[in-house]
Amino acid sequence: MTASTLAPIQSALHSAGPQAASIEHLWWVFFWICVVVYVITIAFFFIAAIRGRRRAEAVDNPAHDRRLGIFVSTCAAVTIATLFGLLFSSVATGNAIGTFGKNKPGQIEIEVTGHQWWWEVKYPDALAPANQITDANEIHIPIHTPVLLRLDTRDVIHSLWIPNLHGKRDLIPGRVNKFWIQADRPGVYRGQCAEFCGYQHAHMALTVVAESSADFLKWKSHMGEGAPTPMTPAQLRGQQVFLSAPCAKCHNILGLDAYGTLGPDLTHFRSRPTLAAGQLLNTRGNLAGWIMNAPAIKPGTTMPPNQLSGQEMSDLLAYLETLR
Amino acid sequence: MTQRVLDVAALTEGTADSRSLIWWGNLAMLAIEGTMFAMAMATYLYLRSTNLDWPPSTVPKPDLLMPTINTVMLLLSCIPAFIIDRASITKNMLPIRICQALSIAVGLLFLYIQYAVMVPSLGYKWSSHAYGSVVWVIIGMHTLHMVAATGETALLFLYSLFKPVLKKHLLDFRCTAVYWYFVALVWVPFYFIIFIEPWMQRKGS
Amino acid sequence: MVGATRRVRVRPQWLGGQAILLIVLLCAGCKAKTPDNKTFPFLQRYSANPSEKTDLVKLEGEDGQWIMPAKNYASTRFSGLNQINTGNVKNLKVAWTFSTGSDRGEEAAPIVVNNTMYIVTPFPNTLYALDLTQPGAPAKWSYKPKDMNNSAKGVACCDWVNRGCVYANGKIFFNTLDGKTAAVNAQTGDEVWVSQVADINRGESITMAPLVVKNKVLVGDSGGEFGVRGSLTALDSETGKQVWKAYSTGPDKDCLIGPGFHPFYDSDKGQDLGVKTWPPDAWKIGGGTTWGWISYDPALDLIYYGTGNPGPWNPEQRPGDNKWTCGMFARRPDTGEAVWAYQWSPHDVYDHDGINELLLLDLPINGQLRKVVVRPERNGYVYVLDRTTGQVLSANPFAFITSSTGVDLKTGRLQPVKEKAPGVGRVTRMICPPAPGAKDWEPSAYSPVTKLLYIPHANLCEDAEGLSANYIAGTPYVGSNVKMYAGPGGHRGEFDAWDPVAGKKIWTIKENFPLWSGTVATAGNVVFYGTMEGWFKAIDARTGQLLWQFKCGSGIIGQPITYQGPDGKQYVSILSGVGGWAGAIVAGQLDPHDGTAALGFVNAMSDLPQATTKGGMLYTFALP
Amino acid sequence: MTELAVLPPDFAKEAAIMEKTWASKPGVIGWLSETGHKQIGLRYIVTAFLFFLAGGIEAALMRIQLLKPENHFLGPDAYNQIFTMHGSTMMFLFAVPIMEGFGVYLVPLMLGTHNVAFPKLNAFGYYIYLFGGLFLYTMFLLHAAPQAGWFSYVPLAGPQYSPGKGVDTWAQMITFTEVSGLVVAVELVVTTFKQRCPGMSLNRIPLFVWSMIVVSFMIIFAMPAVMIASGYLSLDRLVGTHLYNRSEGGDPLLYQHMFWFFGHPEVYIIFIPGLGFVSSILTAFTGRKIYGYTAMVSTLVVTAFLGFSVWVHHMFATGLPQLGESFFTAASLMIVLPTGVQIFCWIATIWSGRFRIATPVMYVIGFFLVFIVGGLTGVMLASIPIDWQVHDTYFVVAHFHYVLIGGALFPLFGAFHFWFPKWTGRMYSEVMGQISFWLLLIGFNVTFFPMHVLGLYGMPRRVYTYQPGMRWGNLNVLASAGAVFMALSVLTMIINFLVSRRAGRVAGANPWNADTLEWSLPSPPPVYNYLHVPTVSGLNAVWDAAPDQPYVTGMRFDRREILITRVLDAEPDHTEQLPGHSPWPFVLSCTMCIGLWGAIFFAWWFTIGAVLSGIALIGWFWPSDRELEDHILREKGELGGLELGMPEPVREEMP
Amino acid sequence: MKRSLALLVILAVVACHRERRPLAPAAVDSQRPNPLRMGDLQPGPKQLAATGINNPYEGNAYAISEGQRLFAQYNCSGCHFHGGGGIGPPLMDAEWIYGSSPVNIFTTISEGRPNGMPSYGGHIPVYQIWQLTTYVRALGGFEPKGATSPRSEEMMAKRAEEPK
Repeated sequence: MTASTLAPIQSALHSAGPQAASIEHLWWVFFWICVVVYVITIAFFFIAAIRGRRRAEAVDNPAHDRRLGIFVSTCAAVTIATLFGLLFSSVATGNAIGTFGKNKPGQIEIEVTGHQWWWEVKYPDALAPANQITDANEIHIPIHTPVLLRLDTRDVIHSLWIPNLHGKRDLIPGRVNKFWIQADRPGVYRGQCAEFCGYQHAHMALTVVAESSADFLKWKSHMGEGAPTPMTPAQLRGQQVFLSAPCAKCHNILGLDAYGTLGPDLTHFRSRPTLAAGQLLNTRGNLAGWIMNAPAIKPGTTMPPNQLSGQEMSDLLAYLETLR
Repeated sequence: MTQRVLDVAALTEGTADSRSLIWWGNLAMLAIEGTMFAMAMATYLYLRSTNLDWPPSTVPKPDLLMPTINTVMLLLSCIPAFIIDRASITKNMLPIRICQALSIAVGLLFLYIQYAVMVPSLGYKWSSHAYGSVVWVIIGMHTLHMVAATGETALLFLYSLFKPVLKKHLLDFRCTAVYWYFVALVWVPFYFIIFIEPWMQRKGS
Repeated sequence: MVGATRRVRVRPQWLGGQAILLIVLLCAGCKAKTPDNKTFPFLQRYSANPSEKTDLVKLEGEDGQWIMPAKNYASTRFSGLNQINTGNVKNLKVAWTFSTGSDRGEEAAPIVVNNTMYIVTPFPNTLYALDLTQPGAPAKWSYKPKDMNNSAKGVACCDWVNRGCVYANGKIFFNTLDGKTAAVNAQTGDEVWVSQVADINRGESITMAPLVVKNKVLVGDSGGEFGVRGSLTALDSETGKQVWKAYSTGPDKDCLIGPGFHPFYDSDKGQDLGVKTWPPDAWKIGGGTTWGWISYDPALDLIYYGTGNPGPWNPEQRPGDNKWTCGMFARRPDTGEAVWAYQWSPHDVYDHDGINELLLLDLPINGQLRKVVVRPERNGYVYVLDRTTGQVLSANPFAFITSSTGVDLKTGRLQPVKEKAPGVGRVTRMICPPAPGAKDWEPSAYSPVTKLLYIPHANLCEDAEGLSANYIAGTPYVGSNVKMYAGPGGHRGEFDAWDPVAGKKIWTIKENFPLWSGTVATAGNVVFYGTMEGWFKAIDARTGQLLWQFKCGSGIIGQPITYQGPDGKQYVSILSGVGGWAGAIVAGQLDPHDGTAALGFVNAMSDLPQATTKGGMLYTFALP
Repeated sequence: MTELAVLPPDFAKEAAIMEKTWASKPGVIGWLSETGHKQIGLRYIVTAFLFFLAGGIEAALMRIQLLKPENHFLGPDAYNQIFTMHGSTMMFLFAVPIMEGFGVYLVPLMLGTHNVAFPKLNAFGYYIYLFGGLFLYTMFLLHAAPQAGWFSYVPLAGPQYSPGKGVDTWAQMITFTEVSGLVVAVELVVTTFKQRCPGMSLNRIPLFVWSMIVVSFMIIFAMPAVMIASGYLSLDRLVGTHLYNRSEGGDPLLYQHMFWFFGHPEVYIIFIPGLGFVSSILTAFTGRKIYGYTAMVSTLVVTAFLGFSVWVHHMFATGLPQLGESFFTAASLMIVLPTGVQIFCWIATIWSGRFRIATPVMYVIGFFLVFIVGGLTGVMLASIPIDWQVHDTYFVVAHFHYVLIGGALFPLFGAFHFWFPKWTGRMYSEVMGQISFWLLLIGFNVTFFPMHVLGLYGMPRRVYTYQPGMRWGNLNVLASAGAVFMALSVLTMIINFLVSRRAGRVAGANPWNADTLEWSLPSPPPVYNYLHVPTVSGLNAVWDAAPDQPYVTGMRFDRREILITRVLDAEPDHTEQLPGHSPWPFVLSCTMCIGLWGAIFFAWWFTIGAVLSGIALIGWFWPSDRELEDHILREKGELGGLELGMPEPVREEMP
Repeated sequence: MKRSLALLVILAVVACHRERRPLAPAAVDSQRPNPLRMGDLQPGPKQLAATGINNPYEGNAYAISEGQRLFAQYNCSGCHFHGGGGIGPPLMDAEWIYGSSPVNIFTTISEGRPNGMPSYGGHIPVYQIWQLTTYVRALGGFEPKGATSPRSEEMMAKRAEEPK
């Protein structure tokens, strides 16, 4: 029923790109230093406690305090040194990540727009706007290529987080945040909204498909094509159902008289692995259930329940099957 | 066994000067309110920095005459406040009463000019844009303080007319005077924000 | 769509036969003084090419008649009549009036042909023929288009207006709001044919006055706020059948762009720019409607018309130049083939429809007489283009502009101010000119006597914010919140006299309300226009001095005309009846509490209901 | 210094007069007119603890919901309300007020004075806090709870995305609790600076009092920020201002800046009193003064200063300019240093002290084990790149629970046990105390340690559910299991206290042989605290007291007279009379409720409430005739000291 | 005591209704009501209104907010703007061409009206029409003020000096 089996790894400790890798590296540096600090401090504490337990009388004289003073100042000095070390490594990593991607060739620009509760993904083309590609809840990127994400939102603050590739960056109304990612290993990575954004904050996921440049270009040119013309009578009837039912009020299908902008673009949506922003596997059964009564699956969603007869539903599904 | 004691019977009871509790409480309250005004100021500066068009180009250049008169008048009202402050130490009631009456008059006149002349001619409301919001918030906050300062002075004035004036009341006079300084001085930066800035080179144009 | 006609006899008691009428008409025609063409050299261009001098060309040149809203193919709105002049205009009196029975905006120009005046009312677009030979000009007949679709009112962005009818070949042609073009027998009021051109279920409607060129009725559509795909249709004037249809967006073959297409600027050259300059499929709902004015140059055999705004208003949904919206085409009237095109505002972000009137003049530019087209454009510039090539010769601002810094004459491109572009989720303030532009559809006039262009226009600015627009066929597709208000100075209207050669303003009259009425210039050196309070004014064409004014029953947003009556006297007519986009607050009884109402115009017009009330009435004036 | 040849007289008569002077009044009105600091302090503590239990129940509900993936126990609507209530309750209705309660209760005792500086204000603060909390919970029960999270980010909390009255309620609750926090801060500052007993110069102030001073100053400068932030939110929601509306020129980030300018110091406001508890407990249980008193005090002050310069590290993911961010990283890292120095000083103290073990100390051990983990994860969060990964994930949830539970709750529970005998006069059950400690320690770590891993494995916070196959299931089960232990721990502690309050061993004045002044009083302390204002001659007042430590005489017993001393050296300066019972604080808080709650529904209620509050304030300040006469007589010098048969004291300067 | 309890119950009922958030409306949870009579005049004795269906979301803050969203997304605002009208009539004044009762407004949205109002019935779900109805009623000032929000995250449409 759910996207369990296909759910890819979503973890900050399984980096697949240079940024996530350097953060992961930094994290382990911090982790081990902190472990050492913790162990030493607690050891001091327990040694002190055991010594204190054994004492019959508290020691409180200037000479003793001077020795304690040496202990405390040494510890403080070591702390300062450690902190400076950490600060340096952190700032160095931050700078490396921050300047990443600038002046590198082969950049790709993607606009990611947050909606309650799904992601709109656009591949704009400033020179030839006709080549713009619109997708939803998945980002395809070629590997070894810096990708510039422009993050914007249509409603509340969201936060894009693909832990295997990078940390998170907020999508804030009225300001477009720029954000570089890069994948070095082909694969499918899961991302999720990380800023509380309302009822379905829990179900606002997306997948990142990192693939070779050739595959990416193939995908891109496929996405640029309009939806295929329906062939069978059922598909044709389904197309009519799509146009006359509420569907076309919100959804866009290239090549069809449906230009809705409220919901995800459906031109090739059957090629996406999941439905409902990562909540459901993109299977025919799930799709039928989703169309029938989306709010029951995802309370608060803007996708309304639809009252379709069995025939209409099967026709519609037959048509939607073609949108690959 | 002997017991040593510290006898304090000779100490005075109560004081009208800065050693008293109320004086300190008053200062702490001013610190809090000063922080709030600072936050309002910070809001203004922050929004100024994030807006390309500030004040919005639809904001008319305000009329300066009455607001300036009002501001100068408010600043001058620190003089009676100062006289109240000083005269309270010696409990010289005549100047206190005169200056209190003066302060009340200035307070009421300031509020009148503010709301009968200045606010109606602003040309925007709190709901017009964020600039309007922040200006109205500032004016509103200051008005609350002005009302409080005037009301407090009026209350003390009336009270002292009918009831005996004690040391604790002298302290109240002084604290009110300090509060008056605060309310008057805190208006100055806001005067510059609201009335002078739109006349300067606008951001974004 | 030709159906049975239904003639409505307004005066069943009418006794005289048609023959009598004809005689009277002929006599009147004889009496009519035709102006001496030598006085007005620009009119001689037709004589230069006598083969082109069709019946219509002859008629449009006659100053006693007024056969098309723009007066002539060159759209000068200049009448050679000079009975009414600066000296006697102060004596002007109402000669007769006629109620249209409509309470919506009267934007139409009456036309006068053969001693009959024809007026089209707003929806339901009744056509009245008024007999000018009778005292008080009683109605001869009226024609009510059948099966008018009431729902069309739901797709008319800016009141249910109609901008007039046109006469040709014994027929009156006009468009109806629900997307039809009707041809009616000018004599009898019998329906000749009705042709469905636009589909309201796609948000299309028609408000413009058609133009007949070489037996083709040119019809443009409205609906730039409804995500329509704009087009210009040529119908056969005899049958109503479509001859050609040129879309404003889409592939070259839909735009009738072929090998004969030679735009002047490089940015307009290339294949299928109507597709490539749009995001995928966006051109299909991209606007570029053609609801404005068409001009025709018989010598060059080119028609000129402008295209409207790209849809939606929110520019972020349509990156690219959005060709061929907010521009103009020069086309061959026979085939519709495009000869050149130019975009006033590539990637328009303010709804600056490029549909205003195009005045075809021959002007000395840099000492050389050139065939130009003069266009006071919504974006605030008076353009002078070479009408043979499409080259911009000059573009000078006639209004207060913050949205652009000028027009680069090298590339022909408008230089927009980035900070003033409205974005989604951000209110941009002080955008001047606003959505209706420095000057909307209300046409200007050119007097060859004074060599000045008379531009009625608005002085407004706006705050605007983009919103993401959702397309549902038949519903608005705008994506913008707008609030307009008066521009610098606080007055909302201006009437300018403009020297198109020097490119500068000669004088200006300030008006309280935006000017939404057209204007007419006469050889008597009088210029007429109306205001939204209802004042109909006569101005000295040279000095701008107010010579005479009359307060009409309702605000004026119509187009004045002047003609010679059968009695040989010069008359001036104007339809009063407030409405349109600017007057929607009165016509639609809108609520001024909502500043964004009527696309933001209500914010600027909240005091209009106190200044005028609605009701359509035709006023005709004459000297006593 | 006069040496009296005889033992002090029997003070029974004076005590009786004092009892009468300071006594609470009977009846409901008497209860509502109460202005005694111990009463009010206890009310704070009990009320805050009840809110803590409510917050705990909410936490338990969340843990049940997260027990398994795609659970349908709570829907998103209920879950969002509950986690918002949990966070708001714990931060605003529990953590800060309970620390303030301790401050109100203990500070005057530790300073050797009779009451706080402004007793009526103190009572007012309590009612306004109580009403704020009750209002929030009333609305919760009416299904109108806020559901935008405890930090209510706009625009989600704005008028468009949070319809209904929930967020208005939240914002108003903030105003109420912050007003309460501010008045407590003001009176604690003034009390500490002006009412210390003679001899308690600045360098002899107990560390707990220092921590409360530092906290009070932080409150004075931090809480106005959140009041402004929530006030703007209210205005945006109620009257249509645009302060956070990006399209009209406002900025959602403005809210975040102002909220965190308060929000980060808030964390220190919560755990700095905890540090004070630790110092108090460790002093008692090591039998020596805290090593490095000056260092301890100065690090507290430094922490307070640094606390105001790190707010941006809550906003690293918003995409601010890099250079600025680096500064905040540095500041956030450097804040570790003062806290670290304190920890080292404590270790040094234990090292050289005679370390005794009892439940309070166990909690201090728990504090060390837990809080240091929180501090170190805080170091990680200060690093921008790491923060990008773990911000707003369960890692952060784990981090701040380690900091707040470790830094505040463990010391607080220690403090409960430590001062329990002082409040009740009886000892708690040591066995039960130990059991509840171990349950808490184990339960806490089982609950929250896995959350670190969950965060790193990609689980964002505030999700009402998660999907199977995300590898989060088992760890969530573990976390939920740990919550059971924590619940049991709190239950054990409550039972322990309820039973021991009646049946515990009688404790005596100073069961721990602790050092601060309150331990010189009987348990529980009399209503007037000190019959004679004491004097001190060292940092550890009780330990350093001479057998014949002087006390202050010459003050009145029949009036609520207190001794005002000088700020630095605590020399006696003058005396002042404190007001007694007054119903006006209660009345004023009621009128403020009318104004501020009413404003949520109808703007004019604000004006009505303001006018009523003005009337209440006049009533508040209007002196009674008796008070007036008293003053007049005293000023004329006609009212002498009471003739109580005391030996005629001689004025003597303090050494 | 009893009185305060009763007060609390009333409060609860009022507030609960305002704050109810039907996040998952059942697919068939509301039916389309019969249209109301458009005029007041009836031949013969007056019959009672036939419809038994009331607006399920009357006074509900969430429904008003959802209605506001839908009002923009289904392009109602394209004609009616923020209630001031334009292509369609204003929705914030006292004049209601086709009646202002919830069922009237529901019918207007669902069945359309002859002068240009499109019929949304069948194109959008019934519960959304009710949400729109509630929002439109709020624009007209018929819904309790406590349930409506004073602004959205967009340009302020209303002028502050006007209470509407």
